[in-house]
Amino acid sequence: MYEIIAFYLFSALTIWMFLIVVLSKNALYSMSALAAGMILISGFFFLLNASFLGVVQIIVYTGAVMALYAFGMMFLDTTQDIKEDVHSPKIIYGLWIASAVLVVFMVTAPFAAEHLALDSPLSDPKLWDGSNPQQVGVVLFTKYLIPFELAAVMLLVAMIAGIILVGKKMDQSITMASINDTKVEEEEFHIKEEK
Amino acid sequence: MLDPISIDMASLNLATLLPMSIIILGALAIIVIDLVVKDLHKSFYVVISELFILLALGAVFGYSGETRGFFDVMLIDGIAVLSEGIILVASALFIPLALTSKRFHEYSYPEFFALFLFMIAGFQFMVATDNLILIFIGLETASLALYTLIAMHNRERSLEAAIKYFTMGALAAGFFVFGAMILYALTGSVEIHKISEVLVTKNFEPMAGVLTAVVFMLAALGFKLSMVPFQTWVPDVYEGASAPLAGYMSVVPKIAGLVVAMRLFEFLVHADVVWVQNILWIVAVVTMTLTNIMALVQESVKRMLAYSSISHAGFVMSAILIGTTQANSALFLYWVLFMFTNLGAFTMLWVSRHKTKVGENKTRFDHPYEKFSGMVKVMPVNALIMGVFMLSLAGMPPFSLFWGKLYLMSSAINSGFIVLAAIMALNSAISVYYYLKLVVYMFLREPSKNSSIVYMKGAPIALKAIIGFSAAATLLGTFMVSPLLEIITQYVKASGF
Amino acid sequence: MEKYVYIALFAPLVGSLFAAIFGASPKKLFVGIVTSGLLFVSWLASITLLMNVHGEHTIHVKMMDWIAAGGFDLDFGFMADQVSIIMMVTVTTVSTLVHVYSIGYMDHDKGFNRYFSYLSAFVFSMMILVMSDNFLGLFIGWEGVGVCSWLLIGHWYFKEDVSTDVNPAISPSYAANEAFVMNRIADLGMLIGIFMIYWHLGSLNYDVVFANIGTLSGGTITAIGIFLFIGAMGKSAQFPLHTWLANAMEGPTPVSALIHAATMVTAGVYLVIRSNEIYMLIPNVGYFIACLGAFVAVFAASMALVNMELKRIIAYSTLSQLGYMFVAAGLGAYWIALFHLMAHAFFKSVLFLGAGNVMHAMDDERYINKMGGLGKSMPWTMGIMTVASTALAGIWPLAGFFSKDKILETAFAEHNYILWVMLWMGAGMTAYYSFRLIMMVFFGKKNYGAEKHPHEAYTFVIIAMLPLAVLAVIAGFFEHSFMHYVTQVLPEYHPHVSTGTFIFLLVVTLGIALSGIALAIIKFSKGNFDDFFRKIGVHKVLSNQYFIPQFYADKIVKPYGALSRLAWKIDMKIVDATVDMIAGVIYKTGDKARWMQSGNLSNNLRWMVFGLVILLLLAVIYRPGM
Amino acid sequence: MITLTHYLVLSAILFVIGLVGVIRRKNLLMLFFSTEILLNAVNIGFVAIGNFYADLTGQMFAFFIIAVAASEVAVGLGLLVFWYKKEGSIDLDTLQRMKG
Amino acid sequence: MNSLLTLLIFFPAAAALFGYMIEQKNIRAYGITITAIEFVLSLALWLGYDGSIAGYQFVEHASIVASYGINYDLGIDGISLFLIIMSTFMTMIAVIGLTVKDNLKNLIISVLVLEMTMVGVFAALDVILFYIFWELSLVPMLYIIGAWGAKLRIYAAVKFFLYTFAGSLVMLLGILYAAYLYHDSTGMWSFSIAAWQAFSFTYTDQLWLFSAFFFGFAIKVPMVPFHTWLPYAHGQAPTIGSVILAAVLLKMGTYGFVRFSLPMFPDASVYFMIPVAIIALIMIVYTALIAYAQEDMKQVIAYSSVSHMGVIVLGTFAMNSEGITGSLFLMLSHGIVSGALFMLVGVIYDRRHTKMMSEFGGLASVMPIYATIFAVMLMASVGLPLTIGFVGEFLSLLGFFKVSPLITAIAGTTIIFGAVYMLSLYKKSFFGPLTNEKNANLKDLTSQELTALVPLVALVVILGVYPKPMLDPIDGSVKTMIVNMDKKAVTQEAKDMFAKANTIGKDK
Repeated sequence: MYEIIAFYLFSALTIWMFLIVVLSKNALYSMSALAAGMILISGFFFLLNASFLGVVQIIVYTGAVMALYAFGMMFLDTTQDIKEDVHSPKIIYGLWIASAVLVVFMVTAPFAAEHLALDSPLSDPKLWDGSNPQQVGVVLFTKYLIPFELAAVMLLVAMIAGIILVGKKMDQSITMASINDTKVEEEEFHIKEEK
Repeated sequence: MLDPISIDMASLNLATLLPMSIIILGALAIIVIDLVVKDLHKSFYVVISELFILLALGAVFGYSGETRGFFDVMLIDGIAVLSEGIILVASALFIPLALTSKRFHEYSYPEFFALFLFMIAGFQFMVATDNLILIFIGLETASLALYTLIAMHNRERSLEAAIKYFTMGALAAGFFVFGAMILYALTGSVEIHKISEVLVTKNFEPMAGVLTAVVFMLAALGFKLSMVPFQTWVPDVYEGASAPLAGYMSVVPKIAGLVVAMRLFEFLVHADVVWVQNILWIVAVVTMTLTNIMALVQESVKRMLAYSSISHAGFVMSAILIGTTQANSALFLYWVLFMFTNLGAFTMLWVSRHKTKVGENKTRFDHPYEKFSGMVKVMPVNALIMGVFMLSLAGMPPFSLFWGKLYLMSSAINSGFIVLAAIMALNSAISVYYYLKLVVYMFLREPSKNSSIVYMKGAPIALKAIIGFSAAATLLGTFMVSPLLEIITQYVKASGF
Repeated sequence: MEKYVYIALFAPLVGSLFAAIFGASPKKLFVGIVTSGLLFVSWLASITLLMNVHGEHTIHVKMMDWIAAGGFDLDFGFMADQVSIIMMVTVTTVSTLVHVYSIGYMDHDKGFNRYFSYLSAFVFSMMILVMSDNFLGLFIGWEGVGVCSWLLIGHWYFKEDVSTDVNPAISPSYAANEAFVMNRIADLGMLIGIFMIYWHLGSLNYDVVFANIGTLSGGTITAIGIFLFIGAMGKSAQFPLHTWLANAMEGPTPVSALIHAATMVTAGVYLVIRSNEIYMLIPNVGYFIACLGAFVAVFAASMALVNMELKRIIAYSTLSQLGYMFVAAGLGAYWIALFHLMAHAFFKSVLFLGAGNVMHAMDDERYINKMGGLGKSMPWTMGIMTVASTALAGIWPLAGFFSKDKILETAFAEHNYILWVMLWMGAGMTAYYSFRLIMMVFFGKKNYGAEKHPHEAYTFVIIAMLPLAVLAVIAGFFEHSFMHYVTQVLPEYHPHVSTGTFIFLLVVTLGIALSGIALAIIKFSKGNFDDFFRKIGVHKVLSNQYFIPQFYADKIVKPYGALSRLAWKIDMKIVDATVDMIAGVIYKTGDKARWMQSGNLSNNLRWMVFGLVILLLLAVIYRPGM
Repeated sequence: MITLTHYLVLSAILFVIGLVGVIRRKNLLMLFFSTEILLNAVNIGFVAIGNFYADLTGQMFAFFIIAVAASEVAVGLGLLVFWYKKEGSIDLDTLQRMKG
Repeated sequence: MNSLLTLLIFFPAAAALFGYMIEQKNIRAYGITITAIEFVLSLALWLGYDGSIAGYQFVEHASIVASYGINYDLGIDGISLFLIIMSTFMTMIAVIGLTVKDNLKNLIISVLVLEMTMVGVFAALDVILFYIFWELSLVPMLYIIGAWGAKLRIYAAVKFFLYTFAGSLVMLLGILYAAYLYHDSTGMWSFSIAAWQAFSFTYTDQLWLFSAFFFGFAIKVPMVPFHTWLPYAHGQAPTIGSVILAAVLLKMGTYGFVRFSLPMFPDASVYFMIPVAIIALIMIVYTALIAYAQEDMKQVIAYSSVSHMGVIVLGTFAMNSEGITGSLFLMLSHGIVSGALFMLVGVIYDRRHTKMMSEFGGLASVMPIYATIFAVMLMASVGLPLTIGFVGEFLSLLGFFKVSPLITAIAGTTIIFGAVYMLSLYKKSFFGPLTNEKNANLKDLTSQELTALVPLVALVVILGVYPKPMLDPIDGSVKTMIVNMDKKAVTQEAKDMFAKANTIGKDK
């Protein structure tokens, strides 16, 4: 029973929050709304007894991501409000059609649900004792080890990217230099030829 | 307390991981070296990464039949090998271009090479698995690296390109995962071979769900493969990126995407889900035609090449639709030949980079047609090579790409897609015009006086070597075709496509 | 004997090539002499053949193979049977003399050597025409003489075009082209005839064709006959393809004498005579030929009545005489046709040559009303021309009498009285206009200024003319030997008329001829008779050649030009424009399609979502096979 | 009783909201927010399905999606800041040097 | 000497490569030498050719794409033999007569490359190989027209390229489809011409394939309404370009008909016989009209060659060896004659830098030799007996007369219209008084021009008088071809038509 209430409550709130994120003019509002939405979503995870994921959600999103955004926003003056008047109604239509069609399709999901393969094998039965984090751990470090490692690489890439892009060295461009003042390059040629 | 899990290493079949791990190792090595030793000359990094790539290439061709590894996450089958081969060769051709005397911002970073290698690894994972999760992560790794590489060129343009690419990429990622979710919902699995099994047993019910999944996947891969209407980023990104990187992008990410598309869609095509066939037909045709026509009106050679590469992608997309062994081999044959020609063409652009811009709207383009006018008088050899590339792209026999076209069209005809073949022919007829436009500028116009052109000047030997290599490959394509076709067909057959 | 055939055939060619060597260089007298000499050789050879060929053993030589493809196999073959020998003799005789004459006539001409080269080339082609043993060989000669006449008419190519009222034949070059094109039209007919012969009989050699022609259906034979005759109409300038002949008078006078009087124009007649086996099987076509001939005889003569141009008058008379020949040939009296052909060749050519002298003397004055009273200054020419005219008028005992009289007799004997009446009137007209010419040129008062000093031509020129004049006188007496000779190959023919009728015809014919002469002499000895025609109002029609040239100019030449310009416009404005339009459309589409690439990121994102939506919609709506 | 369908519908709705954001946002930062929404919407779906099948793959996928989201944020913000330093604006309409 | 054909094809190409090393001022001599050697080689081909053998000779074989049946097959028969010789000969003549000064090296080199492709097209016995050379021939031509042409040269060049390229792509479709059909029934891939000629396609397939090939060939020939690239190409091209274009490139199209359309698709050929003949008629009459309306000498000749190609096409579709042999001979003669005419126009263009007839008049009196040679070529072009022009024209018309007298009669008007436009051209520019004083002291043909032109004149006469040595080998191959066509024809109509077209006298 409480499950139902929780679901509808969470859904309503999440949708509301995300609507704020999408619609509000003020970047601060929408960011805080986003944060709230994230936390609510983690609520769903707990409902779906994916406690580990719920925790991760809270930590990663509301911790890391939001912090990042906050820092980002400190760089940019968010006071400059960008007018988002949709100067062409066709966008609106496209938008509504899009959502409409999508929902329609999801409503076909129930009859999809009936055909869902209930007999499809579980990933590994012997994993079914122990708590969710344990199970996750086991699966993560056996079957999904490769993706996990790759994800690590990905995060490394992201880190490097972040560092490079925001780093000082990017401020004046060597590429442009070579395009604009021919002298630099000419010299370089001469050096080369001497060598 | 749960009992320890014991898995014997043999079953993991770690060999499947070898090429990727070599590449990643190389990347890490570069980073570490950079940490330890400051300001090494870029040539050092170039050589290092080149070597690692070649190592990986060697590792790839230890192929023996279809092997799965690591709890069936890894899948090394023929097309995986082929595509990895293409990816690595293209990269091997690309990297030495960093040895230019021209100053490029990105090459001043050791990280550039690290990121580049990571990107390769990402693509390799993408093609070497049929697990949607791994595909997704591989794709993201590669893309994130690629965005950065583009941005590191560090001009307003390249930054703009990176942002556009990134944002649309994020949306595409959304599509991809949503599609994956639906597939998961329908089949309870994220491994394509399982998915196909389940769907076939359930005889694709509920069709609506399957189609929705296909739609989202198509949208996501369509972005990677620059299918209309998901192609809008391509010209801008290519223009923003440095010329060789653009050439690289026109080859490598696409082959990765193509492989994924093959894995995802062909079982649908084979189970003749008519809808998918028709949609693919439409998408392929529209892509190759529309962008072809847009390419006609470009003033910048670089943008023209961008559009043309989209059109080529549409061309090979039809191979997936046809789905016969011949078609799939044609796809790879086409792409191998395309790789040489297109990389060559873009590199030529870059070799002939200007100081002072020429043409009507001077500020807009780096590579307007005017820049090439009368090139044959200034640098006959360059003009000749560029001309060969253009004619090859146009599908003029006997240059390499003609054979790709020939084989692809014939595969279309052999499986009854006469109309499709006719449209292909029509498109190559149209495309000739814009390729010819450049030839006309190079050979038939008088040189423009004022422009101080520094064509090959100071181009390092490596660069010349690469151009020479791709030129040779393009010129003598005729003799490559037969062996290539042997290998490719064998691999494709082996992996059951 | 073969060698004589080759000599007769190739001597002129040698001469022509020899002259051609000096083609570009200034006048060389020996060129003229050499060519004439070679023609004389050719003449000798012809005579030898004439002496030696009797009865069955005609000479037949195969030189070399020419075209062989599929079933078609043809070689250069030449034959010297009676008919072709007669033609050879005639041709060589006239042309030898004309060559000699030309040496004098072209004395001051820049293109002297060129001229002789052409002239000999013409003779060569003519010889091929008459000696070939198959239709295609004949066609070679046929076209060859056409080209040579084109070259010779256009000999004075540098004259500029003038309007038709100054000179009806706009300019030599124009006349040349007209002649060539008109002949081409006819040649097409002949080609088709040849095609039909080949595809029905599998060969083009005379003997094969004539041997098997009987096996074909009547319709086919008729068609063949008609098409061949169309060819003949062109060469022999029969109505309606006659206009070129009068304009061909733009060429040098000896050319007119040789080509447009004696030889080339009679090729048509020769063709009909040669293929008599065909025409005998189709009498109604023959009858048509006869009718056309008779019509042309009168039609041409009537134009000659009032014309003022010296050479045109003679040209028209040539036309009408050709008409006579066709009547004979059409009625099956082939040997008579041939006989008239020969006789006509002699007197008509000499007549032309005389005219040449006159014009030369009057420094190229062409209108007879600007002459008069030349008799005193050039007696010889007057004498010769008078004789020739008498012969033309058909007065006993000159050549014209025998030949023409036979034709009238034939017409009567065949009970074609209308034809006979026409020919009879024709005879009268002929007599009248010939002597009108004589009178206006040689008698009466001078109509020219004092600046002109007419003088007699060179002696050797006159000497060159004399043999022809003599022949014109005596040729008639060989009638019987001639008949015996040629009827060895040609069908015998004797007009059967009772002696009474014969006498009657004789009288009537002579009568009208004489009266015509008398009329001319009387009327023109005092003043001019042309006013009479003006009175009865036919003068305008006649002097404008029944407005036929005008008709051709307005209704054929002009529209053709207009049509071709129209075609060009179509080609550029429609056919080519369509091609360019297709390209243009594609290009424009591309330009339009660029708005998709607005370069605005959120537009791009919208495009992606849009694409997604479209696909989803398709997934909803479009459900093939379920 | 809350079935899988409810969750799917929810995730669909959230996804649509995300799309709406992507379509209408001109402020790049806020556009990134919307992309986050997209990913989260999918997360819910995955976890729900995984729960339905009693299968951990869903959770795995969701887990990795979170990782991806995080790294995307890093790169995205990097680009954003970089651009802002160059142009002093985060308005998409100023980002239109290349077109056609 | 079994590799003679390979030599013949690749010798010019190799020479072109080495050409880069030649000193600029000697390049012309180099070009002449190479083309002369090439010509002599091709003559060797003639000597080695054995007319008694039916089928292909000098056959060479090597594999290009083994798995897909694409081979390097070369070989000739009587049909292609003389086309090859003609190509090499005309190239040599054109190079001798070359008067271009600027950037001569590139020109010579591209001409040599062009020569390679031309010989290749005629020598190829593999469809793909044929297609390769066929397409490749466009490139040097594009360069020649576009770089040394007149004012509109680029437009002309691009139009020429795109038009023909588009056409041949349709042909490529046809080729692939045919290959598919062949594979379908024999179970193996082959693109060998001989194999396809032996293989009999079903009736409907033949119709499709014929149409596909027809596009490619028709645009090349060019047949109305696909001819509009030609006047531009000729009008703008430099002399050497026009000469080679008219002499050889156009012949590729008609050669294609003889080599592909007829023997591979006999039934379709019979089916399309009359439509094609009607198009040919339109070509003959319509373009002859247009030619008469031209003011530019070169355009007259350009359109006239379309008109003559009409006769060739007509003869080709006569289905009897008279017609086909005739049309093949007409290809040769038209190649020589039109080539010569274009060179002659080039001569006057070099002197006066205009081709407008209105600029001339009375040239005969200043340039007698020029006028004479022009007259000879003119007569050959209007098909005067004893010139080379007559034999082919006569035979072609003769051949088709059996099929349809009416059409032939109309087609025969070519001898009239031809005379009309050619004579009016000659009159306008050579006859009449010397009006334009610019022409007053033009110098007559130089020795160089004479060396180029006199051989042509000689050929025109010699082959006109004695065509047999060429007719025999051609006729031999054509006869065998027709027999094969009759053998593999599937429909009764076709068989009847072959019977009808080849019998003399009453039709059985």
